[in-house]
Amino acid sequence: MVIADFIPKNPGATLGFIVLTGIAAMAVGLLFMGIGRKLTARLQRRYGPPFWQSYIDVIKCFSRNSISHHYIMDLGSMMGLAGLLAAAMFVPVAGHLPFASTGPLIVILYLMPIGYLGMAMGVSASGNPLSAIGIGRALTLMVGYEVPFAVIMLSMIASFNTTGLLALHQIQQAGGWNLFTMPFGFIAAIIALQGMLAEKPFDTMIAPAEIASGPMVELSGKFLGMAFLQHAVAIFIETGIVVNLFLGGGRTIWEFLLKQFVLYMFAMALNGIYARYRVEQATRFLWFTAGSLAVVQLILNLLA
Amino acid sequence: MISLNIFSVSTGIIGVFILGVISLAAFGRVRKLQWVLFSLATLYLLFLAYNLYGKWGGAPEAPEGMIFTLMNTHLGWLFFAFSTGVTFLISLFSLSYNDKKHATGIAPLWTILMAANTGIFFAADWITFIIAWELMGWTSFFIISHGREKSFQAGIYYYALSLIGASALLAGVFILHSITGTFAIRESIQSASALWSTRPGVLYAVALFFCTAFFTKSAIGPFYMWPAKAHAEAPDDFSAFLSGIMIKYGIFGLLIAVLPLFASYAGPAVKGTPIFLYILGWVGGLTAVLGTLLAVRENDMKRLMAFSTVSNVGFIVLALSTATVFGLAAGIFHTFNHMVFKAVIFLSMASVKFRTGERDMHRLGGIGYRMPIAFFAFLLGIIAAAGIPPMSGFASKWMVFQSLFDNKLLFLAIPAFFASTAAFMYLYRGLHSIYLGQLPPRFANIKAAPPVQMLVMLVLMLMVFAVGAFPGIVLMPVKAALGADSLAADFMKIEGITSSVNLSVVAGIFMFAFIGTLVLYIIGKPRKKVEPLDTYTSGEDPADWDMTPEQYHYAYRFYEPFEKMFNPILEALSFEKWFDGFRRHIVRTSESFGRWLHRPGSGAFVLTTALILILVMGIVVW
Amino acid sequence: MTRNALVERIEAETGIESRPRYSNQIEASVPRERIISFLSFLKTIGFEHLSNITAIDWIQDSTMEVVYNVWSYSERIHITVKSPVPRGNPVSFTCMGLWPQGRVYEQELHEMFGISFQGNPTQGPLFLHNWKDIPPLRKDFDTEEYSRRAYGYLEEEQ
Amino acid sequence: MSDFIKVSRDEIMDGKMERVLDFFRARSMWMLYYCTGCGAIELPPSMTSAFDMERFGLGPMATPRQADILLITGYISVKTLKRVIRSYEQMPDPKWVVGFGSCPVNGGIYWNSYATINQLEKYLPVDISIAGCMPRPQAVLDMFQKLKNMIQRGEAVGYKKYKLNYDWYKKNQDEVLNREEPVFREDELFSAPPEQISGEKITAGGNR
Repeated sequence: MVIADFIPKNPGATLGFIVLTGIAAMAVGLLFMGIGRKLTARLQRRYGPPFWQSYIDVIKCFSRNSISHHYIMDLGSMMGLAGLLAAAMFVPVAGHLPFASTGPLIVILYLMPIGYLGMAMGVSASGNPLSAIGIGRALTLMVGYEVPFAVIMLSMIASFNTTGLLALHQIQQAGGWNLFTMPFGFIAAIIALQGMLAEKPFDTMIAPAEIASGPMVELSGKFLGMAFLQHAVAIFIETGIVVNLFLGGGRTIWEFLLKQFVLYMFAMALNGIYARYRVEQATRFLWFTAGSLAVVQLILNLLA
Repeated sequence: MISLNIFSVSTGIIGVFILGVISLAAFGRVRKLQWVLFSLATLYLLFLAYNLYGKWGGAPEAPEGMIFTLMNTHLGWLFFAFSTGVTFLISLFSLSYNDKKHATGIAPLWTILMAANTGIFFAADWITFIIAWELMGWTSFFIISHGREKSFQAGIYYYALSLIGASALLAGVFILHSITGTFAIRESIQSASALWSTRPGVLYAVALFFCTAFFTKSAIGPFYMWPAKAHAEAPDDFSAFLSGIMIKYGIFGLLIAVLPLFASYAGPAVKGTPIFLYILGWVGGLTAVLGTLLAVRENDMKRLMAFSTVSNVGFIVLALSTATVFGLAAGIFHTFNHMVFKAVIFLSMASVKFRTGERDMHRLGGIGYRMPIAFFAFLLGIIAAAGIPPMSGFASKWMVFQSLFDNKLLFLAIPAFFASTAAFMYLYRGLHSIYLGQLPPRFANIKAAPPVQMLVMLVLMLMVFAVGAFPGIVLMPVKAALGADSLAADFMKIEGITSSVNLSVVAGIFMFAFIGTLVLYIIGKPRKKVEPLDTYTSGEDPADWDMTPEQYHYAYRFYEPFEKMFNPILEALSFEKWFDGFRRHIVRTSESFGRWLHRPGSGAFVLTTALILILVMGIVVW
Repeated sequence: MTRNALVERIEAETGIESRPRYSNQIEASVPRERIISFLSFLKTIGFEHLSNITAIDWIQDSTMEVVYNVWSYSERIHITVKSPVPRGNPVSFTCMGLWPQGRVYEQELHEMFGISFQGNPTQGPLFLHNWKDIPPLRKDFDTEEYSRRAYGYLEEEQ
Repeated sequence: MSDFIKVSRDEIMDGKMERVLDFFRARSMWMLYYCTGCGAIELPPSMTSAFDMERFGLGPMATPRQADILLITGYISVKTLKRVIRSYEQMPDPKWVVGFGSCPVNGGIYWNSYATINQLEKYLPVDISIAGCMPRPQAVLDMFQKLKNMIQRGEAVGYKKYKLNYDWYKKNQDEVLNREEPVFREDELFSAPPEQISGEKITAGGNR
């Protein structure tokens, strides 16, 4: 009986859906990346690459030989992508999920770190100090944006008494968007999202001119491709979370993707116009500005 | 009526105690034999636990005419079984760890400590509890200061705090007895809980004393700093026991004594949680944050993990402070998980120290290339400690958060989130600085860990992963021990009010995704292995600059920006100076007393006065 | 103090005749034995900045000139002190005691001209990579021939 | 002394299967350029809004591990050559070298300098070169178009030539980088008549 509910009703379809979700997450993220590059180019008065450039880049990366310093590096890269893909399985897309789950937010927030931990393990096995510095900055920044995001989740609990993204999606489909009912939380979420996506002004972990693209300094060929895919899936997950939390989740898949797209374009526009924070400045900003906004939202929700 | 049955608890305690004394007295020369005896003792206790299962409560078995009473409660049995099991694995590890070079003579004392361990978990009255507690205290003191000067300083520090705790416990117990008239643990607590309305002041005192006692033992709140000293200076294999099991005695004490008192408090409440419990929760949360911040600053790997232990204990207290069934289950679940994953972390570090003899992380590096099993043990350990699926820590941390959400203690969850996210920082630092990065040439040809150590680590890794995928393995017994049928948790699935998670599905999805990435990895073009120093250096050849791997290993002051942010705060609120002063005071008084005793004649004086006193008392009694 | 006054003062106090050259420049020629004392004297009268040290190879009369360019902020006057050293034994004295930055200039001169400065501890290679020939800035070094031999062109087309 | 193994391009070109991947390689060329010479000054204009290089999928990369193209922008001194070779050998295959400006082709205005090499082809397999001092951004983009076509047709096989003739290249590199004996013999040197120094006492540091 216990094993029975572990095995889904029709395994074939569930398996297909899981694979489909994984591929879709990567594809959507790469598409967004391409269009984002186009947008950045237009902001800089350039023509910009075609929007399918990211696909070409990833395929090219996988078509090149690669170097590795130790098998731990390979293992870490694989762990990195796997963690993000696993997290993507729990994000409800317009209420659809590859298998029966509630879209538990805490599980997603704790499945993504295994991706980052894996990537960190891989790049620090490469033995380059620059990559270790980049990972150190990334983890510091992570403490910065996880705290406001957690507070936003708490305010959701305060209002709706659930952390399931699916339930939040249904609630917003019935009532209005949370964007209008909890604006401070939304602003905090936008700031935290900028930090999650590691776009400017929070891209101190990459810093190509400073620490030679930080964690990716030793990544070549397919490892770089996996890093690209990881970033793509991260875009999908993080924008998806915010859409499910604040933008009503969307009735159809296309509406959902559109909302994700708008969020990511906004992030890229900010990325195009801002300079880079130092890591402790970024962390302070995330705590004090975004965090205080989120706490205000939490207090409001508790009083309401 | 003392039962001569070999499966009875009292036989266990006394037998193990006598065994320890014998091995201490007789086999001082043959240390291997002492360790074998210790392993046999733990094995016997494990056997005892197996036999005691199901024989709950009943008449407290008491030797004839003695006030020592023992009772086999379900909860105590659970703690006893888990601690003994983990200790058995550690003892196997110690068998191979204590070779010619690393031998320490702590085995018999540790055996006696196991007797004390049994006593603490099976005591039915406060006298037995206190005696076992004291036995635990001084044996562990002697083990921590195992004949090394530095360790001796740490041991004195630890013992000073234990003195505070023990005396506070004694005082609390006597007050409790004076108001309830019984020494039996359950009855006294129950009857005391009824007195909140009539005699609150006395209960405040009792609760304060108990909290002091158990906080000192578990390094909660202002007593956060002794693990960093004691765990770091203790023998490496004992550190695993110290950090995994001994620090949980305070948790057990909170469970049996303090929580019932606080939960029955009828005064003001925060969202239905009695005010004292709420304060306890904040103490736990702040302890978690404090331990995390201090761990991020550490450069000594054992001190770092000791502070991580402090942070985890804070989590446990946070969960217990809700005093709901879910919260208690979460706390106990996290206690057992922490036993296992902290044991595996410390044992992995012990085998690294066994091979390298280094404790400073910036002097290590790249050890994982030479000792893969130790590396993977540490990796799984920190994944669990960070509370990341699919390892065991996630299930219990998820339950901790859920217990807070369910009671709407939302502000309490903020420090918890901060601590559990910042935990990634120091855990990753340990992974990078010890096991990854550049391998120093002087460690270029160290061997992998000995097979027995590897075996123990593998078993513990398996436990960590199995509990992560199937939390029911631990959660079911906990549920049974609490008699909590309302706890909606089965073998794979845990359901809180605000959310529910099926951890087997999470683990399965992760495995499936890993297979998918493996496919991607295989279809990619082949990879070429290069030398560790062949990295991007802007075209410079490190050899031209006489760059050695040690210099090239980025490990020292790893999180300098973060430290700069928090240093002022941490300097501001440091209890350490005060406690250092306390330790010095104790040392001075005891030394002066000792000097007075050693003065010729004074000993005789003491002896005669004692004799006269006994005479007088005898006459009076007669 | 004007340029001519400086010239006179220098001659009066050291007995070394110096010629005014351009509007704000003085040129003096000092024998190798007195160069350090002369430079220290210049520093005392306000020439506190050593702009650079270079050298000239007069191959016909087989001497090399070490040229110190010193600048005075107070007088806004630039003095060029030339001290000839024989080509056969190009040895002079270091001015590190007066200007610490002289160390690098002297090291460069040692590498490029083969002039060694007594008292300067760092006389190793500075710019050239694995140099085995005579110092390249000497007049008798045929750089075109060197380039042809060392980095010659490929004969045939790959 | 190992001779250069002459192979026709068709012998070492990839098979048909690789041609599919070459399509993607040609459309996403990431370049690594150290500012070895003045040529690097022509790259910012070709990247920024006037001639937008990124629209062909070209982009600068931070490290050799990530880059496909090694740009040699301008003259190469001997010291630079060492770094360039190390960077080239750190790049994973397939990789291409671009000689940028006249100096990598034949030394340029430094043709008779004792410090800069003359012909890059002796030390690294150059796939394509641009003449000019400096080449304008139009020329740069034109070069990248030609390189793109070469890669797409699988004709840019410099890295295979390097593998094939590694010891030949290595010999040339060693001639420059680790020379054992001087280039000029003693009797070739025109030296001034040695002049006897009067034996004055030289005290270290002179008279301060």
